[in-house]
Amino acid sequence: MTLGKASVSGSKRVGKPSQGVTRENARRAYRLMLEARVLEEKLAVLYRSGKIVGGVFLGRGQEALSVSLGVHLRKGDIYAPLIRDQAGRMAFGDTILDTLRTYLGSSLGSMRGRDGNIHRGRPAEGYHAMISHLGAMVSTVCGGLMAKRMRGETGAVGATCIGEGGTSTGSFHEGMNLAGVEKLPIVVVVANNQFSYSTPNERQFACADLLSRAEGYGVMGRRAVGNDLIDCLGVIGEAVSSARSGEGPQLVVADLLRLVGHGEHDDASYIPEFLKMSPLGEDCLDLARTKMLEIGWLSDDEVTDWQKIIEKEVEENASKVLREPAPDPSEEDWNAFSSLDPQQKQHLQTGGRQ
Amino acid sequence: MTLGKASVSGSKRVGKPSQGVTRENARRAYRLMLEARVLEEKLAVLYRSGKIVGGVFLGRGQEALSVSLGVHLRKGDIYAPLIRDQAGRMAFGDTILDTLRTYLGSSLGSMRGRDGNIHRGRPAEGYHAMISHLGAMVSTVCGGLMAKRMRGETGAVGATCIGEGGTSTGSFHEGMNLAGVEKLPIVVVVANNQFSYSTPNERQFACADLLSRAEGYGVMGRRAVGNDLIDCLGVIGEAVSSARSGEGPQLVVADLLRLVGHGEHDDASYIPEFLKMSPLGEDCLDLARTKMLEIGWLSDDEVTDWQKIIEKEVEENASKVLREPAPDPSEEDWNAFSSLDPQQKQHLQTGGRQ
Amino acid sequence: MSNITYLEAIRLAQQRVLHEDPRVFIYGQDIGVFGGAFKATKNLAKEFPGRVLDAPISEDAMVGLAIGAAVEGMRPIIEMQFADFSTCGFNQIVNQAATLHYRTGTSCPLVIRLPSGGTPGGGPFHSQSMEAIYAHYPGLIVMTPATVEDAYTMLLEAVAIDDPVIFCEHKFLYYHLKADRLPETVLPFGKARIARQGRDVTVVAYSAMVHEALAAAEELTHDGYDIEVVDLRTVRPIDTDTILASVARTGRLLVVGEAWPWGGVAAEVISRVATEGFGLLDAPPQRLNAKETPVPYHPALWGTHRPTASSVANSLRQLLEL
Amino acid sequence: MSNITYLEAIRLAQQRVLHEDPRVFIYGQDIGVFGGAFKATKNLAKEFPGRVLDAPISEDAMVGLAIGAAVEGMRPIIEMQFADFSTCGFNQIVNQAATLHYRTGTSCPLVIRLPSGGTPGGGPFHSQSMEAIYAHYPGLIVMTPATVEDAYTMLLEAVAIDDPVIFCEHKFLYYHLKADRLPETVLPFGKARIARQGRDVTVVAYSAMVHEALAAAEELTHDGYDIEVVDLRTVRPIDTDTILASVARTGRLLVVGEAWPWGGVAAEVISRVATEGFGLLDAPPQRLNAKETPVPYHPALWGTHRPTASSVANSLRQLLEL
Ligand SMILES: Cc1ncc(C[n+]2csc(CCOP(=O)(O)OP(=O)(O)O)c2C)c(N)n1
Ligand SMILES: Cc1ncc(C[n+]2csc(CCOP(=O)(O)OP(=O)(O)O)c2C)c(N)n1
Ligand SMILES: [Mg+2]
Ligand SMILES: [Mg+2]
Repeated sequence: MTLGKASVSGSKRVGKPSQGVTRENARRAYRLMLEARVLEEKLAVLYRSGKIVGGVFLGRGQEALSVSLGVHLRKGDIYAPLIRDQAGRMAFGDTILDTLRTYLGSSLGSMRGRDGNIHRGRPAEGYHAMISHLGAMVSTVCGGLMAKRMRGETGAVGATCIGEGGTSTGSFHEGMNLAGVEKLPIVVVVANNQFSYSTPNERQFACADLLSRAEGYGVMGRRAVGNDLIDCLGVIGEAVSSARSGEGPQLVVADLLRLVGHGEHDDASYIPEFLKMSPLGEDCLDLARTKMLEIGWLSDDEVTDWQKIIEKEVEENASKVLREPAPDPSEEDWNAFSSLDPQQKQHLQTGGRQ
Repeated sequence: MTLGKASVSGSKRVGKPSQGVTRENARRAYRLMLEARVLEEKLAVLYRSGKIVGGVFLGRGQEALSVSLGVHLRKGDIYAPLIRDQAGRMAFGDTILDTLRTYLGSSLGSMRGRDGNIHRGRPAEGYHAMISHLGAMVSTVCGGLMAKRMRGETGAVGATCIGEGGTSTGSFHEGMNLAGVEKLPIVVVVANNQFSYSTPNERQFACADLLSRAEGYGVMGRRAVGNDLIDCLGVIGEAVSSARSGEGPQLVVADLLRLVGHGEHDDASYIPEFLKMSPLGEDCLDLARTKMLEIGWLSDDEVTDWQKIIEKEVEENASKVLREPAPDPSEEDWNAFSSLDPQQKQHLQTGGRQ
Repeated sequence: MSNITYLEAIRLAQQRVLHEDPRVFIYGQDIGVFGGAFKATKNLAKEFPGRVLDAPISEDAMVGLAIGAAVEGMRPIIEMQFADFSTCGFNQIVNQAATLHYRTGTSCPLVIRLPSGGTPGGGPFHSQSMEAIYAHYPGLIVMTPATVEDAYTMLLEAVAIDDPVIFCEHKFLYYHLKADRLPETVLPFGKARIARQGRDVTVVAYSAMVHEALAAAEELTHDGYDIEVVDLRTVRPIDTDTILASVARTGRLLVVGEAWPWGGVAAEVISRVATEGFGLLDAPPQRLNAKETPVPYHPALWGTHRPTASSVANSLRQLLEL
Repeated sequence: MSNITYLEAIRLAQQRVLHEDPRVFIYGQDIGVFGGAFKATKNLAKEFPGRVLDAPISEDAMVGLAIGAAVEGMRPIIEMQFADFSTCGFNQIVNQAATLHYRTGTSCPLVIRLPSGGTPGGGPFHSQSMEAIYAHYPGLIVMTPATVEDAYTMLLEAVAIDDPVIFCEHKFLYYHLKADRLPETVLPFGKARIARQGRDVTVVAYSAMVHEALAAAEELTHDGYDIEVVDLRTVRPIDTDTILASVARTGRLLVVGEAWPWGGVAAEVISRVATEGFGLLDAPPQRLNAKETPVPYHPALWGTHRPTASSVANSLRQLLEL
């Protein structure tokens, strides 16, 4: 077992086991991974049965990496998860209920049917709701951290995830560079799952190692084994505490594989068999369970119990949400503006007078 | 004297004197630098006397770096110079006449008064006309190279320059990354003159060395001494021949100082004295002359002669252009479209019917 | 051939230009072996090796690349994965592609394909209609085909034109529309089409809204009205002559657009008719657009956000009473 | 105080909000010690340490940063060095800032200052007027002050508003306009101003074009005409009521905009008046806009490209004959 086996490029090299990994942490993380997995399986079923429209985008195979960022964050931090972060979201306080509500468009969900699926958050609580345009959330998190700094609030970090494909966007670059210039306590985790949609890495970037970009941004870089929960917890734990203690932006790059299509409409047939059979293709949930059973942090019975409890919770929430009201177009406040008084709002509508 | 003293990051390290530097090359380069310098001094005068409106943006102090790229290019190559590349432009075939015409808005210039100053080029001849938005030309050059590759044309390279400030743009990043992915024969020269307009490097990027970005793009990186003509000729010569011989994209980073304001309206008082007094602040023309006199590649008389000839040529061209017709608004083809027939063109105008 | 979808027409047009014109290549995310998010390039990478290429997620660089290639004489087609992501290539489109010919005299023949418009569950970032944004810029041609036939012929035309063309293809029409065969003859470039003849009101529409307008017109036959529907086909240029001739016959005008109202196609059309055909109007011209919020995710909200046959019919009834 | 320029009014407004509201900070290229490309933040970095910050050349990240800070309760002001460069931050503006409140219920109070419009020798990339592009998007407020007084009070207002505001300040007015003192009272948000009363034609204008319209109106007094000039002040929202009331008095409408015509402010205003005030018009409404090319560099071309007092006067004469 490699506790906190972090390969650090840049100024610092860390060898000792990380404080980021504790029995509690790991157990909590594992349970959240299970929760995400079971919930996402339900989402897939709801999609296939036509209850969810548009699309369903799952994080299967990426739960260990995702959750490891989430569990190291706390209230007051800022978190902008991306596509494959169901597990991290749950760790940051998102719920089975609100996930289902958002996917199903319930008017009681945080997005009230206005936005859906992974475009979900509660920005006022530090939980940013991603826009689709990849890379855009890096600088948004930076802005939140600037605000905290200006108000003299210390100790908070900001965090976001992105796929390796998203690193090709100008937005990602500008955000990373700005984070470096402003020396912000941000942790950016790159989930290199070898494909962006169907596009393999050789059509996405030409560097041997995405981690080599850390130096160019003047930020600390760390590598994690993307499907190894204990490694991820350790490495990301260090990154988060580095950021928290004022050492500036942190980039974590982790290799892994998504064990599912880009969305549920996609059979991912472009992922070659040999990759699936490689260590990258090992399911992080299986890996984590085996390891944690081995060191006695988990028992088989517990896993079975948790699985049952979670399945029940997911089913109950799903049937509840399926009965919840859809948003009513005639009740909808068809107005994009904020706190202007109603007369001003009326005034703002182009066609509202017709 | 350091012939071809190139510090190469990445896979290759080159120690031997470069073929890029020859007596002929260096003499041609020096003369072009002088031409650029004298011409730009005239532009400044024309600006101060109100003959040029808008702005004048000079490359004083950056001629060595700029010209070194230009002289290594040949017909059939693609070149997208940026703000401070008067010298490189002349090397690529731009003329004193067309520079003056463009700055003065003559209807006989290549831009016909429609665009001005540094926004000058003849794209059909491989000489791209920069748009102001920094970073944008990297991918445009890539596109030209893709076209050549698809047509089976080999041996051509593409080249562009950018300031260190421009490397913060998303556009630069996307262009560099794409160049890496497509393994294009492009040479990108970063002129790190320590300031972007008034902004010092510590507010522009956080890395210790911009050259460290080469690895992240999977491209070869080289460093040049930005105000040392012989060094620049050597290093850029190598970069260009690497690109030409199929070794993929090349990044050259050179430190230097601009010895003038961002534009002629700017007194550059934000550049601290100590920097001006440092080796960075040495005038590349002086340095080149001293070195070349030393090794006998140039004589004092020649320099005096050239200076005189150039001054005369610049003056003659200036008085000629000052008498040339301004564009006539009533003759102007107020139409942004290309080769559509006149009736279609008319058709395309929103307000043309009024 | 039979049962050719709007999507397949786009694929076939691309196949044809790749076949006939060695200057054509296609660049876009996932368009290679995968055939594109919507399969508009299915099998083309195999049929035309090296000419249908997967791009990195770099819309700005994709457009920049197309510009550079166009300058060198190629005819690139850029596929944006969704129209909404073209905002990330916006600068290159409006400041480099659109200005190149006027500034330098060199033309910039490229096509940017924008899978546009709303679908159920698409939400704010996979549903946008950006034609008005691009049409604002001199130097850009903006096409908005509404039929399988036009999807095919106009894409051929787009590739043939020496200027940058923004090709707004509607995702909702991809599978919904079918045709038996592809056309041999084509309306001239920039010409609008009378999609339905009528004498009581002129409805001007484009893209998916043509079909909502046609359905509304059908509905109004039950009320005894005879509605004319004009399909703009291209929104820059706009074929003002055809619109004016129609309004001259009907005296009444409703313009329908799926995009937001402020400065949209509807505003532009009404402005032209009011300016140039004021005397032809028997009643105030009207417009019907999307509601003024981001495009909502839930199908129930989305169905109200965009104009539909029934809201077009309502607008028509109101207009007929003015 | 005396001889306060439009530019100085902007500086003073920023000074005031920095002073009064700890949530305000300014982020933009060269705005720190240097005081900005146009000196709109001169001395502010010194007076408010850590709150007036030089940004890297990263428009996308600058806007993203502002959004994140706004979500956290701050009131950021972003200075674009020129409006033209905001295209590089376009995606964050229209897809993140503009949608945030509708999507999430969290407001996004930020101000993006766009030094806009043409000046002699500015050329295609330092002259653009982008108000119509931003106004197309629900969720953005777009201000276009035409006077020193408005530059001051509207910027205060922009900072106070809970929504993203695109503040289009006109570079040509920076030094040209002067006022003796700054106003104490303000027109309500979104209200247009009758800049000149008249009975023969209503000219609707905004930003620099208000002054061309006023000069044209003055010129037409020699022909015995009495021209009313309405200054829109904000272009989203548009104060349709004030426009309609004016047209009700004059019966004739000319709308003048410095931007391109297709889908511009003029198109939007004419569309509203035709739709809602058709019966008030005694003649076809008209518009006058920039010519449909990039903004040319040479002053002679530029002077013809944009509407001027004399071309406005010409349009007025034509309109008076209709
Ligand atoms: C700017 C932008 N362009 C295109 C897309 C469409 N798109 C959505 S996900 C995706 C692939 C993302 O790949 P990656 O970043 O590696 O994340 P992964 O899906 O592998 O987790 C693409 C191209 C987008 N969301 N944003
Ligand atoms: C995208 C973009 N934003 C802002 C500007 C305005 N601008 C013009 S030059 C300049 C500074 C450029 O600095 P650098 O790239 O270092 O080049 P240098 O002027 O030092 O040669 C800026 C900010 C621009 N041209 N493009
Ligand atoms: Mg990926
Ligand atoms: Mg610089």
